[in-house]
Amino acid sequence: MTELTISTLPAAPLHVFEIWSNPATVAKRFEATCGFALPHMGRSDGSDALRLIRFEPTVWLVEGDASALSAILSDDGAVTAIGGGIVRIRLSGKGWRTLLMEGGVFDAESPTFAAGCSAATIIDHVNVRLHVVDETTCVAFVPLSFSQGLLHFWEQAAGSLVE
Amino acid sequence: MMRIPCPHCGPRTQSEFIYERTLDSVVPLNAPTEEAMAKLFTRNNPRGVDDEIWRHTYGCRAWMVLTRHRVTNEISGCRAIGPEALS
Amino acid sequence: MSRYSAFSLLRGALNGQKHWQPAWRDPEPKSHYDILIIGGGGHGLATAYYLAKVHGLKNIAVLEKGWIGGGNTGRNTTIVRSNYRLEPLHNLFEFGLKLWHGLSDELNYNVMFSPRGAMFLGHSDADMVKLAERGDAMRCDGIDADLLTRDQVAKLEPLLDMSRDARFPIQGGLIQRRGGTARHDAVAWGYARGADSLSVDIIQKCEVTGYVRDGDAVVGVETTRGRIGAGRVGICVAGNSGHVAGLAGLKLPIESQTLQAMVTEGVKPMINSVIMSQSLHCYISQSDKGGVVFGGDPDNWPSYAQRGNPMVMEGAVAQGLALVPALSRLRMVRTWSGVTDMSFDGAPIIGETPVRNLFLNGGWCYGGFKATPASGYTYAHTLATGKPHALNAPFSLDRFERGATIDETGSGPMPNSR
Amino acid sequence: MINFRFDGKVYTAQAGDTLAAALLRNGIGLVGRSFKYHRPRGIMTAGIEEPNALVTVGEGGRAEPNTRATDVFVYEGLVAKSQNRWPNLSFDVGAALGLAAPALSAGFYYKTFFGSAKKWMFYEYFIRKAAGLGNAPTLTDPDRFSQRAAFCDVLVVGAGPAGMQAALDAAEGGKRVILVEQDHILAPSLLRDSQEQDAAWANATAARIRAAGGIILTRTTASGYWEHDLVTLTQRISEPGQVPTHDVAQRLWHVRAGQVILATGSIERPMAFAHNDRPGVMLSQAVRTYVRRFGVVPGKRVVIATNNDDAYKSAEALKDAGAQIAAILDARPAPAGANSGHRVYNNAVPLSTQGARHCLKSVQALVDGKTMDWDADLLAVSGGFTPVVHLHMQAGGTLDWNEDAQAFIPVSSRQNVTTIGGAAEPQAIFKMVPVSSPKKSFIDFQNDVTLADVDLAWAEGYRSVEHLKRYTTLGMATDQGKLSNMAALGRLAQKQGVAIPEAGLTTFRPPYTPVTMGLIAGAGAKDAGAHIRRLALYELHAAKNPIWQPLGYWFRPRAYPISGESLAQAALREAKAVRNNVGMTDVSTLAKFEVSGPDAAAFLDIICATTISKLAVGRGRYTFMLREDGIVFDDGTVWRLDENRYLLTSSTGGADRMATHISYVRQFLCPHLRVSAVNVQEHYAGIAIAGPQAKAVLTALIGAEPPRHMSTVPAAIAGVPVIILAASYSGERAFEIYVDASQAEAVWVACESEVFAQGGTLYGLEAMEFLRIEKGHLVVGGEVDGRMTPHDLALDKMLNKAGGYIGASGLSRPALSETGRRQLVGLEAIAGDIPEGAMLIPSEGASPQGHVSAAAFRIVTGGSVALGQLTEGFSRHGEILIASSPTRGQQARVRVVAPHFYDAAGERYRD
Repeated sequence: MTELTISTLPAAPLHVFEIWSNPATVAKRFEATCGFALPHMGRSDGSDALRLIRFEPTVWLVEGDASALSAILSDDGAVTAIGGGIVRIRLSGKGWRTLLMEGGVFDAESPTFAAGCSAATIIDHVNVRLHVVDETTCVAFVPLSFSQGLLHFWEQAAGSLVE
Repeated sequence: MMRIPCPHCGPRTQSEFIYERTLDSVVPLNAPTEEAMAKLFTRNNPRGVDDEIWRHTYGCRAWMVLTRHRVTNEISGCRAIGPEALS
Repeated sequence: MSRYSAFSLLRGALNGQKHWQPAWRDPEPKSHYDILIIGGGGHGLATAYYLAKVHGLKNIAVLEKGWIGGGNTGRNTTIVRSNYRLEPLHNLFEFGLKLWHGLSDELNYNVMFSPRGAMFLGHSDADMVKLAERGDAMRCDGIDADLLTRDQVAKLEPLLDMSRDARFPIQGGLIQRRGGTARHDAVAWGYARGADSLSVDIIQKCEVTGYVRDGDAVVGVETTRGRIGAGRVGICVAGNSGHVAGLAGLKLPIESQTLQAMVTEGVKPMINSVIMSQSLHCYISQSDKGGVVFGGDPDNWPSYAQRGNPMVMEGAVAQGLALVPALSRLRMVRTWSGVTDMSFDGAPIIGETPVRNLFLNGGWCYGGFKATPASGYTYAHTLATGKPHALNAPFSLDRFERGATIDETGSGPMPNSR
Repeated sequence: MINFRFDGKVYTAQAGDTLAAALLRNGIGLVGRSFKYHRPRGIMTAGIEEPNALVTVGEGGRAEPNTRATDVFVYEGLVAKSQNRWPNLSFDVGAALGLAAPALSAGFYYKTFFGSAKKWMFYEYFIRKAAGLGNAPTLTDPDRFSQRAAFCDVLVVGAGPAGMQAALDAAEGGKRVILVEQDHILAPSLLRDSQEQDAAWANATAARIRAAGGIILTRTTASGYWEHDLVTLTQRISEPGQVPTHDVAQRLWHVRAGQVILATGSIERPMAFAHNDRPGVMLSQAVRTYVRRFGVVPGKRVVIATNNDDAYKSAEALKDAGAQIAAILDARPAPAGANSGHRVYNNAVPLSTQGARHCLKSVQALVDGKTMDWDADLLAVSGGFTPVVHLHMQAGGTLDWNEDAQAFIPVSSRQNVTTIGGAAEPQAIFKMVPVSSPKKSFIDFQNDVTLADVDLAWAEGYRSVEHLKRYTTLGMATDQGKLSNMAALGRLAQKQGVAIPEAGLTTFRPPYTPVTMGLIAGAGAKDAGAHIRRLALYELHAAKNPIWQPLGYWFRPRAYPISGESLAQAALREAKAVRNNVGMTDVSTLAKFEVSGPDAAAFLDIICATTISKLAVGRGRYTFMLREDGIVFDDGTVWRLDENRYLLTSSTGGADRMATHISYVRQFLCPHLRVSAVNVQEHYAGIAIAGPQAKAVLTALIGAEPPRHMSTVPAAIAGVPVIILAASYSGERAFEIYVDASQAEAVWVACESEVFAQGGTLYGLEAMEFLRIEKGHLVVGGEVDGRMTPHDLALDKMLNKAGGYIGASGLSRPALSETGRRQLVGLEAIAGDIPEGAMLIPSEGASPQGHVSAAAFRIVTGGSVALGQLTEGFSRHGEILIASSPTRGQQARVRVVAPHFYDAAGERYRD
């Protein structure tokens, strides 16, 4: 059986950092304040204290302490809390890429989908956002209302991955 | 299932996208009623190429204009639109 | 036209089936017809038949770009019913259902109309109220509709999943006992043979490529087999409405989408009626050859491709299996697609267009087959008299900008939100 | 040895046998009955094109009808049953139909069975009983089916020598490769014919492909070629009827390939002659496969009929196995087959066969114009080879005509697919024209279609190839014309007087071979793919085991019956509690959007049809939204939380639609606005507390003065930050508490204890309906049915006078303000209870002028009341109508009134 563990992470604050105007100046202000650049599309950056993962062209998902971000945006964007509606499920072990192909449509087995990459897709009718933490670990951000169902789907699929 | 070249995410399977309407049927906010209703209620519906608005709803949530042939499904263009097209 | 009967078959048994004549001629197009119908599907052929039979007109032609019955007529899931909620729709379809009940004898061609019952399942109290409302609207307009209890549904279709903890538990149903199925090819061939016997010219492999104008009026068409003059031209091409009307510079409230259907390998009888659902979008019935016929939602993006898409098909089959789990080990033997002319309120368009002498019959979405006789009859009246019949008057082309739309599902102008 | 059962008897098979090989090994020639005339049918081929040997394999919910015996590998305990015969295979009553065959020509059923539709259903009953082959299982399927995506640079279909070599080159060229093979071994043709490569080569090549990272899937069929090089593969993880090891019976692969290489070979053609459907007539390559691969010799005294060289290899194989070759009938003139060492007859074509007790006895042929006759128990025929072009054609490919091979070969395609091997270069053959009597010369063995049927279709005008197919049902059986299409096309071309390529070709449709329905449905079979959405506070509700009610994909508590109450009793108790004291309910599923930015107010003035921009901070307002055609499609509330931050709520049922609408409007209609609209439907859980004591309860909870009606304040409950919105749906003084869903449990528990302390209760959707109907509040999907304008719903006075909102121009369409529209009314019962959904008719038998959209009763004083739609309803207050429900046999006389039955002036909201 391909080695794989599926675990639900505890709830944690999650925000969206959205820019609607002057992206370049906001990017400069951000880098000056936080010490790393706003990640490109499909990438993530930062540390456990503050990590930004980009799933959309003008919106970054923020893990950690987002209190400094509103000032950086001022009138060019907005920070909004969304953590209550999202469950983070961690997939670790060598089999996570194969598991994500089950009921999926996104090429999670592609070598280009490596550590630091992010992608949003649909798995078993559920809109999930994936973030590759390292070569053997991927975190899925799943809508709360669908999370029990998807967890069950993954646990069942994990049983017959090897065939 | 088509493979749509999302300008932000690269080629992705069509199940992540949802079709909205054709580009020429966008009803501008304060358009005169006659023009607004003509755009809302009529389509060229060609048996060939048209510019269509799709959204990468289950991906990067961005909107895009797809130039697609409705018989062969050949996609000759897919461009992001609006301020969302940031670097 | 040699009459069909059991006796004619016996005569054939004795003479090695030598005495049969062609069911329809294959004439060269004449230079002018009083009325030209573009489109040789069920609706076009029915229109020609009623023009000749009811209105006694002799100089009629049907132009078909491919082979008759090759479009949606040959691609639908063969369901016949009139159980719509809104009055103009159920009155039009009921008129058609009455014609269906006598059609085989009328055409002397067995269209195998089988009133085995068309049933909507209800999966909650809310569903049952919606079904009762639909049934009450029909009954008040003299159309048969009966609520079924859980046990009556289970008796009619023993293979339905009646378990209480099913994802969509079955609470009851609404049945139209006079609804059912018919053999789609036979409808096109029956009307073609009938029309041909009343001297209608059915011209296949003849595609319309443009119109002949005299001022603002249409006086004929250009085709792949030459120019043909006409007093009135009736477009009747369903999924190709946008294209054919476009040749006259018209933009229609129609967008074409693919609608997939599929059939399983033939098995002994297992589905007795037509199974539909108030909450799920799938249609299940079993053909006389034993194949279980399946349909679901259209693909909700524009297409003329007449090709399927696994994503949408898999969704329709999942819904079917949730209702009838016994289908699981049957095998799909073939899947195909029609091009549905989705109108912007879900109702058809049968009437004149802004171009003089040019008329339109289209916008049937995924409900055209059941309307074939009613569509033919009312369009014949409209083409013969220049004015709509009472039944198709509400279905005018200009209703959209006037604001008199007929929206059965209330989902508004976007065709892909149906 | 492996034990299996066929029609109740136990037989043994060897490892690797197909069921067909095992049946032949045990001397079983008769395996089925044809569809129309129930003629006896034997095994004809060794592959997926088998039209005759269809059996039901497996038991209970796992039984698979119409399974090809040639496409199932025997496993211990396999159970197979023959089909379509009563009482048994050798004596089938249905065979009597054969006697009536002369009258039952193609399409006979269109020419008879007239009379009423009811009469047709009488005939149809018997026709349906005779039709169909196997029976569907009635028990539930115990297994699961998995679906998996895959991406590769090169997908190779067919692991023959050509396919394996192509896969090897690609894999060792650094490409991501997938190689699929229908058989359970690789390069099965090597066992039939000794070729340059051998089994050792195949195993070594497979090992090299895997070493280079390539994936090899056996028992896997490429069943469909869709758009943009997407190919669906059906993988048999367990054989039909077999208990799977990990309870997954099959897997459906969705493969997106950079390039597809088809190495699918070709299918041998039968020949058309009288009684060519008799058991004992087989295809030449199939015979060779049974002899060489399975060591089974299907006949002792063999006649071979061919129009090409390939069949001579079968003669060799049979001779080596000890069978006697009575004659080789070679359609080609001498010197074809001259030094083969067998008795060869040139210019020889089979005419007919004789048989007894369902076995072949003798073969008649026309040799140089003379008829000759041989005793034989096996007739092996080779009428040529048809390249497998199905996937190429599904991919939108084009074909060319190869005159030497008398076959269509693939040319080009708009998708990235190429064909190699036997499918691209079929062997040359001699063109034959059937000479036998058309009446008994079968071309579709399963649907019993003869050459005479093709001639009849032509005579009756069904001349396009599509008409021919549908009129005769040729090629519409489970083998989809794999053995019949070319014979039919040849006959049609002969009738049209044109070459075969001009006769036309029917459309190649998925799937290549039939696909299990359960596999197509995948995990969705259990819940129709409609996954239930669970409430954040699900556990707390479940503990009280409420009656659940579906609402879209959510399930929400409908009522919390206690001590044996019925739904109605519980709902009434709950509703009375709200009217007289205090009640609490879960409103988490409402759609919610956090709209922020300097232009947030301007944006909301576009989305909502009421004026938003004049809203002061801390204030809220009811609003509704129009589609672009002016029709009301949703309603909700707007709250100004901060200078540039608003909370917009709308209906649960319309949540996804609203999210798309908001994003579309922002992106296309006002892209310049500095605003963000974030979907926070699931971020906030929502708890509503309503009733005369609601204010007291809330004061205790937040330790401060609760906001006045239609105001909002931030606060904290049980130490958790919350937003309090003073809104009322029930008509009582009420508050909605929004809290981060991950912290909602503590807040719910605190609220619950305070409400219970006050003697209040929980209430569900049913009670909520009673409360809101009495107040005349609208419901999306009820009164807001997608057909009503603001004026029809008496909401037009709230419209933003400045215009500029979505739907403003749509509203100006003339018919929307003509007389005769349906308008919102209240209905009061004079006698009887008003049935929900009933039609409103002025008198018995009249046509409906409206309907009841929602019915309930006055909670405190009783009496049936309802909301509804009525033509010109505003001007008909006081009229008496009948609310009629013929389907439920109920009706009530009602009076038309204003749609407010409780506290019309709204005093109870204010303190």
